[in-house]
Amino acid sequence: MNMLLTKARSGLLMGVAASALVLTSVAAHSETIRWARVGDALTLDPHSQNEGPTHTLNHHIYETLVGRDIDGSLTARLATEWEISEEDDSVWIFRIREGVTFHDGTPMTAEDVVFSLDRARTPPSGMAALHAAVEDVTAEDDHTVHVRMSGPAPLYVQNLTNTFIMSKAWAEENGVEVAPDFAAGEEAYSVRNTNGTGPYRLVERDPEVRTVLERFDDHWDDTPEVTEIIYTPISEAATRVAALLSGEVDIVQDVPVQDIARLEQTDGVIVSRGPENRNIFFSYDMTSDSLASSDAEGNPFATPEVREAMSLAIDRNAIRQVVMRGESQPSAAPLPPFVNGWTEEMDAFSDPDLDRARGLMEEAGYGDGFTVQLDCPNDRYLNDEAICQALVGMMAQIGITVDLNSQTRSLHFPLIENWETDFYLLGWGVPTFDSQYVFDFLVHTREGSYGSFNGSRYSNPELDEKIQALATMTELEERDALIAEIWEEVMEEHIFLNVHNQVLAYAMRDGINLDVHPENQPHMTTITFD
Amino acid sequence: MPTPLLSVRDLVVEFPTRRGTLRALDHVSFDIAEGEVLGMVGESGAGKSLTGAAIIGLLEAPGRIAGGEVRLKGERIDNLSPEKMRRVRGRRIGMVFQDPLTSLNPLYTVAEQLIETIRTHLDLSEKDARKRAVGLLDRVGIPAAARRIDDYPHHFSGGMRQRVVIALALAAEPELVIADEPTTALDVSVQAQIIDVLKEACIERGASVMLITHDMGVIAETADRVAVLYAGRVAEIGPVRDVIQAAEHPYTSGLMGAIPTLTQTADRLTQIPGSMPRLNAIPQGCAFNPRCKHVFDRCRRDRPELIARGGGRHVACWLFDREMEKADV
Amino acid sequence: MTDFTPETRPNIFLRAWDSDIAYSFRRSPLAIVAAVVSLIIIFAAIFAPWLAPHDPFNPASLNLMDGFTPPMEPNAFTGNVYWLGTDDQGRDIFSTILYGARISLFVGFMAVLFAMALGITLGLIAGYRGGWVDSVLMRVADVQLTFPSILLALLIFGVARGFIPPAYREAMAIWVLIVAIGLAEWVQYARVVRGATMVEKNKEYVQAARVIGAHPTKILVRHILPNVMGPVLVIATIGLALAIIAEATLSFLGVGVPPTQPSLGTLIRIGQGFLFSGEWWILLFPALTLLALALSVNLLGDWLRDALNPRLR
Amino acid sequence: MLAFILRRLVQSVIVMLTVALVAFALFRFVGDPIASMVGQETTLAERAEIRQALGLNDPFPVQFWTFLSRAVQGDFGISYRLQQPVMELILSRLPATLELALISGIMAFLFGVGFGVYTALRRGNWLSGSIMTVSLIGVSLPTFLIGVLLIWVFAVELQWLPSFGRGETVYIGDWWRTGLLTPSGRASLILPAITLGLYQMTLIMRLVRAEMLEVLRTDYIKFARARGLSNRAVHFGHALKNTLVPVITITGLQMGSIIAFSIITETVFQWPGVGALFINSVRFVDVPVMAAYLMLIALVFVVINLVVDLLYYAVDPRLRVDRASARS
Repeated sequence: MNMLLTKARSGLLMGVAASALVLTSVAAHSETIRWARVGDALTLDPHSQNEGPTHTLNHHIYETLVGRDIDGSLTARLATEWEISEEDDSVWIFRIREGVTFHDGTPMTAEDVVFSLDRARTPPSGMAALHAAVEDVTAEDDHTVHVRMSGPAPLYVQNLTNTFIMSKAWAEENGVEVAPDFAAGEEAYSVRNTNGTGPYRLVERDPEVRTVLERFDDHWDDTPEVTEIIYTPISEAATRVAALLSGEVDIVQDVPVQDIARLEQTDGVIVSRGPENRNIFFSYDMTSDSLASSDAEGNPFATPEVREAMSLAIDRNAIRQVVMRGESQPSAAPLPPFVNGWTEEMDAFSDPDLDRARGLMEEAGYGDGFTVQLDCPNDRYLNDEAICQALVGMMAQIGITVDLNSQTRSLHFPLIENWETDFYLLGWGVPTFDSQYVFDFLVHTREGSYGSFNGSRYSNPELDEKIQALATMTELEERDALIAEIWEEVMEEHIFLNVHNQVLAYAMRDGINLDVHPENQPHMTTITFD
Repeated sequence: MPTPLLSVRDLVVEFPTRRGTLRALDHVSFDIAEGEVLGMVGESGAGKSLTGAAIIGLLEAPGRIAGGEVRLKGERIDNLSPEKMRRVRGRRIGMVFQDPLTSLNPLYTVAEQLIETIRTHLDLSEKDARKRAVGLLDRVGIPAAARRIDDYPHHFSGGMRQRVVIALALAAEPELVIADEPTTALDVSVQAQIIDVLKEACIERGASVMLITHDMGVIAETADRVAVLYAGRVAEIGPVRDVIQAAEHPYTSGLMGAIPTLTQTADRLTQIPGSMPRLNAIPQGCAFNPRCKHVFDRCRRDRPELIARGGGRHVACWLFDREMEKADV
Repeated sequence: MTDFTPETRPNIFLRAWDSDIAYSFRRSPLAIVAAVVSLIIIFAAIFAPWLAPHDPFNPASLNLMDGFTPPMEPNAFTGNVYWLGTDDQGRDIFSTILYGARISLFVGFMAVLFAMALGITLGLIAGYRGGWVDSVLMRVADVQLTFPSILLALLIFGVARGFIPPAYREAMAIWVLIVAIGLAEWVQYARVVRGATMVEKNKEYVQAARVIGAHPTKILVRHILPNVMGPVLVIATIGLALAIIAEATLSFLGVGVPPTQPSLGTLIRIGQGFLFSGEWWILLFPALTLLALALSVNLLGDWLRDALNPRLR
Repeated sequence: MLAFILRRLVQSVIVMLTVALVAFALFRFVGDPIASMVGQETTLAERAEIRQALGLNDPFPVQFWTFLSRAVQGDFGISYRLQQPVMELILSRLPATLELALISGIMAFLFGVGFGVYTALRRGNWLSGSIMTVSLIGVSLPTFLIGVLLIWVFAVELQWLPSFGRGETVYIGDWWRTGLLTPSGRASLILPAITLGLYQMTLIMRLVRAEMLEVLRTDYIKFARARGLSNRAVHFGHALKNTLVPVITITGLQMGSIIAFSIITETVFQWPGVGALFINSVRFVDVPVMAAYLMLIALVFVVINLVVDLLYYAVDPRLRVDRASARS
């Protein structure tokens, strides 16, 4: 039994065509795409991990009921129509596409959808949180599925863009009826083997080395131009860019911002860029009596004047200009423009006003400044460490001496989770494209499933009530008004010191057309060649 | 007079250093006849070993021969190309070093080292070379040679190792063997045996020996003639018996005085005051003049050449310059 | 011991100048160049606060808009000119190199001192005591020698992070580095010292001192230590270069000094990101400085090794 | 001999246990694996549940015992990150690292010995002086920078060699995947092998030179010359062989640092070996992989030590009689 590859072999046998040789020049209309990004998908199991790169790769093998288009709107994939039941506003009805087959040739039915949604919402599935409000899922007929929610859930369909549909029979056959468990102690079959309905079939899977996909000819949708995908993670930024420059890969997904301009000027390389659904902000402990890492009397961050002074001291345009090399969208609002609830005026910010900021510091009783530690990840967001460094300089202008503690993500995020940081950097994407997602995790008081990334310890029962109300409101206009109300309060309080929205850039061989996907999930099916 | 086997004439060896050039051997001349054992004595630093090294062409850098010549059977060997000189070493001149413990490569068996040497110089098959090697070991008195030949050096005692070294020096039937203090590092109990082995093995093969030592006792028992070196110069040279019994050079007599013999009592042990000058501080004139009891003006001015005294004796001392005597009187 | 010092003691400098070491030094142009280069860098590092035109470690003095200024060209926004340009934070590269070299050298020197102190102590103990103490210590040294030093440093760093409260981490980072690098390098010293101790302890004068009842520590320090200073010095020289490079490597692996106070290694790690983007000066100048420093220290070590080895003179 | 090997094995077990204990104790400080394992939507309660299920809340001795009792059966658990059995993961990556380490080790040894011998025999000439100085560059720049510079020159500017990966690989037997049998595999190996081997080469070269100079001054070399042996025989038959005895030991022990530096080389060149696996695991706090990797390192140490000792034994006849006195 060969666990490593899905390919048969004996004795001494050639591996599949490797990342082609440097020396061979690439034909302009090659249909193979060699695609590199910083990290690999963690697993090929469709429900195990709720993580960007994992979803991105899986989107080529598996499909979801609804998809997310480049402009953020929903598209029909395996569901052709979806609506809230007229009889019961807590039931979602999905019409399942007919004539869809899995890669093993079996047809996809409502049974498979029910099975997949159940699997996705059952721990240890990583997707469970997105389906927490689901009561049960039933197949009404071969191509209709009902999802009953615990109450009205007008936005539930937004949560489905990364929930993949798998074959029930295949899962049962291979003993993967539930998502793989970290603690299980053995590998699940679905981690390195797949059976989806997607446009590509898995040919070879060597985690963190290379993954090869080939076009699935019985796919229901338009035939994509790309016939083969060779996916290679390259963790070092310089090496990744070098691989593109030397012609060893065709598309590089995680392009360091400083290299964008240079790549654009390079013959044979083009860069495609666009806004990402992710904003970067600082936040701080607003409620503790004193700060662990500060010499200040009391908690300066609890003083509104200090928070305002900080927002006046940060020079977002300079960060964009220098740190991000122009590749970001400075904004005061902690949510990307794609998201429901975003308004232009939230985004607006004034130029830094150091005099006023110093005045406010004086007013707050911190005229002589104070020291505090800033916790920052150094391997999570675009130039995260450099952004923090820049902030250190800007805060120094108003007397705040910031000690920078930058470290790897696995050390950084627990600080927020455990309330061990006074001042931190965080990036937040909004996969549901709705403000409620931001409120739930970042604004609501930490309790139950709420507020897990609320590192500011902000707690406002009045606001909490409003946030909870959002979940079940079906009247969209009313709901939007409430969202605006909440935002006004949040912005007023300066809970977040937002920096910018990230801009994504994909660099590729000239002749390839690929647009940036706001969730950083490029689909090779959308590639066209000149 | 027949051509001597080895003839050294006016040999000068110099070491350039940052404080000027040091002359370690200064016009050293002597001969060794065929079948003869020449003893070479002197204090450490007098240039005994250096003479040996210069003859065999193994002066260590930056030392170099700066003058004079060395002839082996009338043929100059001091200016041979390195490759030609290499073929002289081992083949025509064998060498035995002081310390048998470090003279043998610890990583090779005795057989390997012997056969390697034999086959370097003689056109023999591996098998014949081995046979010869066993014979050699047997000859130098190693019991059960055929068996022990495959042992490593560390399996042998010091005395045994020196026998192996002698066998190695004799492996290619050299005409001359230079033995540089072959017994100094050994137990007193085996010293005499080693000297016997060396002498007998050489005589048997008709090889001449240049025996370097500071031990006059060994010289007295072994050598035919003796050369006394002082500060890189030959002080006196002559038949052993004559030199020992009637040393002419004041240094030699001092040196002889340092040998205790049965007939001498302790109070007659004469010590030479002072010590040999360092090479960078050799006085003008006779090198021995600051220590000499008989020193006079000329000794401080001119360097004495070797003066023939008849009976094969030579001495470098103004006391024996007849003209001088006349002039001075 | 002092009885043997020569009666003549005129000018100590004259005697030093006349010594064999000094002579061999004067005769080696490479050693002279290396010494001059290292001295310049060390001097510049020590006096960085006075020599550097800017204080790159003071965030308040930085203007982000000065970032990415090419060498000797005015900045597009601010018009400021910097000799060697600026980095991504608007720090003057020249000043940052001086300050960075200061940190690198500090880490290097302290790590070497730490390794030296540990290695010499353990080596003396192992060599002098012998027996099981020796066996255990040398076994540990064996393990240490094979266990990859970077890995060790990485783990020590991880542990320290766990033990040190977050508020002190930034300040402690440099000391953790020193301990981590030092711990990885002590074995060499221990081996040399142990060997020498085993030889020396049986010599008559040490035995004599022991008989008079001199305290072992005194014997070790007065009699044995001076004999091993030569080789120890050689190891230390090369160890210094090694420590500076190790610090750079750890920085690449994401552990090291905070980026607001970069060492040479951190500067190179940062500059490496700009290799393809055209800002060559951010990488080039720190890398050249590190190369010059490490190379000249290594060359000095080489020369010292040959000069102190009497048999090679 | 048997007693020696037995003693060594016992020592090895102790070393492995110590490494396991130390390594395991250290992991608790590397970070929180849960943060990397779950999505941002996961609630705190769910995180706590996973932590409990993974046994991360157990007392340290319990965790260690569980780890150890499984490890002796070759079961290192499942990678938190890649959800594959750790043993299988490491075995699949090991050939890449071993090939890289082996090739760069051989390169370092050959060039190191060659240059070392040359510079020792030609002490003072300009070429050996240059070799000595230039080789120092290998230890005067951090490995990662050398790697990146090599990529820049040979992959991007000249386009002679690949910048990343192993190229085409073929299987030998069931699991050994080699890049040595394909042209692209060999081409891919060159830059990483140089990067990894440069440092070792410099060390070996200096060691060989120093040892050779010592050996050339010994009596047995003088005596070998006096016997009229050719320079070739003296230099290579006698001097080199004696030089190599200590060199082999130290080179062998240095294999450990080859593996350590392979962490960096593999990261720079995206070489799919255990070093890159380890670094990724550290970033992700993938404790099972980290533990297994360190055990592997310890095992490599133990094996290398044993091999070096045996080699020493084979090369130096003196040890065959009396090991104890020779090991000072």
